[in-house]
Amino acid sequence: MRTPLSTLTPADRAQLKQRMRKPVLTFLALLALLAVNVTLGATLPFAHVWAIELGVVALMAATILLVSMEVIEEPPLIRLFSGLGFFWVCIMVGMTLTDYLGR
Amino acid sequence: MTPDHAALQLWPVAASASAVEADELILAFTVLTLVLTVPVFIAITWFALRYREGSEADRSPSGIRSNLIEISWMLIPFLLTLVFFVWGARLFVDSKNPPPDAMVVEVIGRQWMWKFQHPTGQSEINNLHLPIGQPIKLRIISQDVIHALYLPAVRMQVAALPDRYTEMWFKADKVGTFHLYCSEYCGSDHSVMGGKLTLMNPGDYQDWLVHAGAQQGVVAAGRALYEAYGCASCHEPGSPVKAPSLAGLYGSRVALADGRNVVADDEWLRQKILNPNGDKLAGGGKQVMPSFAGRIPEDELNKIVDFIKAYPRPGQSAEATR
Amino acid sequence: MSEGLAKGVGVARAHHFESVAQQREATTLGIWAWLITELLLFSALFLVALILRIQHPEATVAAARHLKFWIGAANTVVLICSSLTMSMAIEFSRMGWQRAMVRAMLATAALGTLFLVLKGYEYYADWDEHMMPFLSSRPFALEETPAARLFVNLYYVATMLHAVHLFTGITLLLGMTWMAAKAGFLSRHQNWIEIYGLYWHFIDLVWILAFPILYVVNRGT
Amino acid sequence: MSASGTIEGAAHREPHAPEATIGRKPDYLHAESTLRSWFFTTDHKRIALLYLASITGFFVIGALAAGVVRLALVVPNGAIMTNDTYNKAFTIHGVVMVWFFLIPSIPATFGNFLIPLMIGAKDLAFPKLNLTSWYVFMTGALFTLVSVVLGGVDTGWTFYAPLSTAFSNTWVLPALIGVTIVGFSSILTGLNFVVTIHTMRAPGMTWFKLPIFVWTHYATSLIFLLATPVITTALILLIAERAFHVGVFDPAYGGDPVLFQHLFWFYSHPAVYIMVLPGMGVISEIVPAFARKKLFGYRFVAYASIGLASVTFFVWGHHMFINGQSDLASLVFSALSFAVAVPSAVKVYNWTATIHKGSLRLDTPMLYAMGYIGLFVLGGLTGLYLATLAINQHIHATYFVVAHFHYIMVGGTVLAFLGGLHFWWPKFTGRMYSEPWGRVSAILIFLGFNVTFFPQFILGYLGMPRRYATYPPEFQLLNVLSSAGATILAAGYIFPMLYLVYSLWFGRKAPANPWDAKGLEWETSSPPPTLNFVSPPEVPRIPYDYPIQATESKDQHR
Repeated sequence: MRTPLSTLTPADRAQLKQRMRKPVLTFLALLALLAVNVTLGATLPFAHVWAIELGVVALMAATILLVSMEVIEEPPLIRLFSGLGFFWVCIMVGMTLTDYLGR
Repeated sequence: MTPDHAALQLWPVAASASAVEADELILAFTVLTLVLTVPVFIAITWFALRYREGSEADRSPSGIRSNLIEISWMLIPFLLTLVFFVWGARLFVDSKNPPPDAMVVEVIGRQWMWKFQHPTGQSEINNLHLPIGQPIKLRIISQDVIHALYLPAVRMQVAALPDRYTEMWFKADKVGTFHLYCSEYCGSDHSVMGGKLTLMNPGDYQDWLVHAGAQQGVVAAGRALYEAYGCASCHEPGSPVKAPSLAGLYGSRVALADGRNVVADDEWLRQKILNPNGDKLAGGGKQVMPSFAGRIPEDELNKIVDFIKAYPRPGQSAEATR
Repeated sequence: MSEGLAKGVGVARAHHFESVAQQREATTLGIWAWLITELLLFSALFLVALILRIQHPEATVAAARHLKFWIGAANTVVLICSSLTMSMAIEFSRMGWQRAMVRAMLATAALGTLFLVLKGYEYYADWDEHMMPFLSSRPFALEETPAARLFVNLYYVATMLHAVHLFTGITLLLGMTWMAAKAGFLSRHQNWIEIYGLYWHFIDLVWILAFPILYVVNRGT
Repeated sequence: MSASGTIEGAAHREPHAPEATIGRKPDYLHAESTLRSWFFTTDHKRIALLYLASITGFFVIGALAAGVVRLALVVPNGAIMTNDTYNKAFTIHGVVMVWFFLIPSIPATFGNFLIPLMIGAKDLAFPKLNLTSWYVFMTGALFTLVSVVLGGVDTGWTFYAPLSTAFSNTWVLPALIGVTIVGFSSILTGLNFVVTIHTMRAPGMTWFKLPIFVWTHYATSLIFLLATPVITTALILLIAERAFHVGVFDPAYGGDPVLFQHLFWFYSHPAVYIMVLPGMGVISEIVPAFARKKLFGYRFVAYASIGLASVTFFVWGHHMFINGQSDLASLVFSALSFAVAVPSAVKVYNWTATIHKGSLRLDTPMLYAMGYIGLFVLGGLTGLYLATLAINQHIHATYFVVAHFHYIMVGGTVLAFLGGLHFWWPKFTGRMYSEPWGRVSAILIFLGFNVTFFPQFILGYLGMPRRYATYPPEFQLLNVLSSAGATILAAGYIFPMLYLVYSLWFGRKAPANPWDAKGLEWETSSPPPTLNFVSPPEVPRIPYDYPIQATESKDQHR
């Protein structure tokens, strides 16, 4: 319909800026977090660096879920479902580890 | 439940103190089961008769607060059964902690045979002889798939895993012959992967180690191997493949396809098992036997040859090889 | 979600729903239910990776250090970019800017394809360096640590499963772009874009998890 | 289609079709009658019948395999068939019965048909997805049948590595692929149910007005969603293992075969509740209807369904006590397994309390329901024997296990399936079945079942391992008894197949509510119209609004 930027009215520009703010900020945050992880992975500065790396991953995953996938704006039911899978992964991993860490 | 008596028994023989404890546990649990189920069965039947449509019965509300009932029938059976968790767990923990002085028997499972090696070096196939009155620890491993060694007389079974050792221990207190099974499904001949567990007085066990275990056992072990490696399924009379019978083969002259005549001695039998395609037999039969090179360890090959040596000609008594 | 929609943008009600709101709620819940299954599907593989690390720490580290760390990192950047373009497509769809939306969708598909191309190159480089232990005819570079084979093979199963999801996603996206370019699409099927966007973001999320689990955390001892 | 045209067409083809009433739209069975209208239908009721026909076919295949197994075990020495034939027979029996009958049995047929009716919706949320899931099911079934036709599989339905990956010489791959594909069908069905129950309820149909049947199907669907993907992964790894020697389950490369068992049972234990929960739903509908009494403890029964579906994810390790998992894991899994007793007891005692002071009619569905309660109690409690560590060491992998899970699967699920089939048969088909024949076969099945499987408890405690083609001769008597029971059971299965099919053409026409039962599915005609209700149904004040109501605390009436 009306894509070339030059043809946009000031109102359109304002709307575009307002609408694109969140995706772009999310994008930058994800890139920054990835940069941290890649740096840590490439340099291996200290032992047990994996704990920090997994923490960063958790942040990235939370960003995508809550912001990109807009879980934060969804009704409670959807929020419940978005968390349900992760909870069940914890059950699976936790109960399996009772075997592997107990051997 | 001795294999010698084919009659059905109503309760399996318990050959150890822990087996008796397991029996007590299951009997007590059965009492609880009856306590919990019989009222339900009676109630359903009684209600079905009493409250049939059209029957004169008091159907006025009983006025019982249902939350109380609900919570009581949620919790009471649960707590009662938890007693059995604790009881079972205690016996389980005992069964996982062998005393340090236990006699160690090595157990190797393989499709489809068990090999048992006694601490003094003697080994036997499928059958296991053990002394009573002494803790015995079985160290179990598998060479191929997952098996499980199951000794019903001591109420125990443990998986034989291919990648690591598992253990089972018990202290038998009853002399007799009992079943020994594989209880983890392991392929074609799963159901014949087993034999007899013979529990003996310590003196008899020592005797057995010296005499039967070392001497007569070789031929019996060879026969077990002959069956376990599948030789029997083709070479026994009446098998569908109609492979040449091995009865009386040892020491006889064998006509070969190239016109030669050889004596079936130890070395020739060994070579023929390892490389069946060599020395084709006369008579035009098709050679279908697979090579066993690399599949049979040397000591077991010797036992099979020993067995073939002792395999009688048709007409002779077969007792010698049993 | 339905808030902030421009005029003329919306959803046509299917016959068995009572209202558009019900239909939207059902489709959103439906895709989330599907994403739960996707999460568990991949998590089981991640669990296997964890068990391998516990059982064979040295071999797993050796295998992980042999993976193409920088290609994996580059691919993560590519997918984060595609997440951005997908988010933009969703916003454009809500604004009713159909052409911009179609372009953002095409960009997303292009980035997804770039990921697959890079992945293909990575597989080629792995092959070249004898890092394909499942090929029985080809010797394995880490033959001296046999258990490394397990982790490397698990890497192939996990990345191929992810690639299949991405490939399916690109195919669906292109099909939907073709339909979305037609007039009137946004007034009937705007929620398709939202639903699809959730799927795409989630496939990104799976990679965001897979990259560190396969390439990064196992580098350290 | 033109409505009048199809009615005439249907009448020409099928002389016994119900006459079209003037002004009334044709029901879903007669709305269209082309093959195309069946194989491309999106009507949940027609898809349910597609499933019903397919799973009946698989039940027959599985039952024939069971017959082969029972035949072989008449003699102890394996003289009737080779060990390999026996192994293939029990594997086919297990694979077909578990994945192609039990798991889809009640959800994909009754659930598909009834959930929209019970909640007052026109269809499931995703009708096309529903049809897709049937095609996915049939595709998976095709692969499995190919493996059977080519020569069978001998790994057991559990597919334990490394037997299935490195040692079996049978057609394992097509069977694995088939089972993997069928998983997707389960997932799609579960997804559809979850979304439908959440979003498609009629106005006023709140959660605590839903029939327990819907609650149990909701719980089942959650298990479909949360458990099935894990076995998909496990099977994908197994396929990769067999085809490419990936190694993660292969000890030859340092892999761990026990890990496969963990992934397998993470799904397959909850799968038991996929089979059991829908049956509990069926019983919870039948019992109040034939006792003319409100279901006792409605809220507790509803919560117990969700409780069972959750607890079941914490107990899978009780299948692996002797399989080399750590002692810690065994203790934890054993303790948690006892928690399953709580929600199970809630169900059983509440059904019994519902019968108390009711006004009972012992028609066929009620006979099945009462049989179910008795057999499920026995099956459930013997499950606790197996969860007790010290007992498990003796009876693990014996016939005790076989008896236990047949009490749950056959005594539970199959009886509930047959009870539900008779209960809703008038609704499905618009015809009544023959009540005397129904009662006779219900009693035959109950007797035949017990004669078949009770001796197996004894065999198991005496120490007869399962999956044995040959066995020590002292066990022959009990095995012959069991095989004799199986023939009675088979007769009990054959009767319904005959009289139910007969009723399709010659049965009495069913009224909308032949049992005078409550629930929205009885508010519409039998069989229902294509969009289920002619006018929007009125949601009742309370669920199970039967004439007799016990005094319960107030919160349960709401």
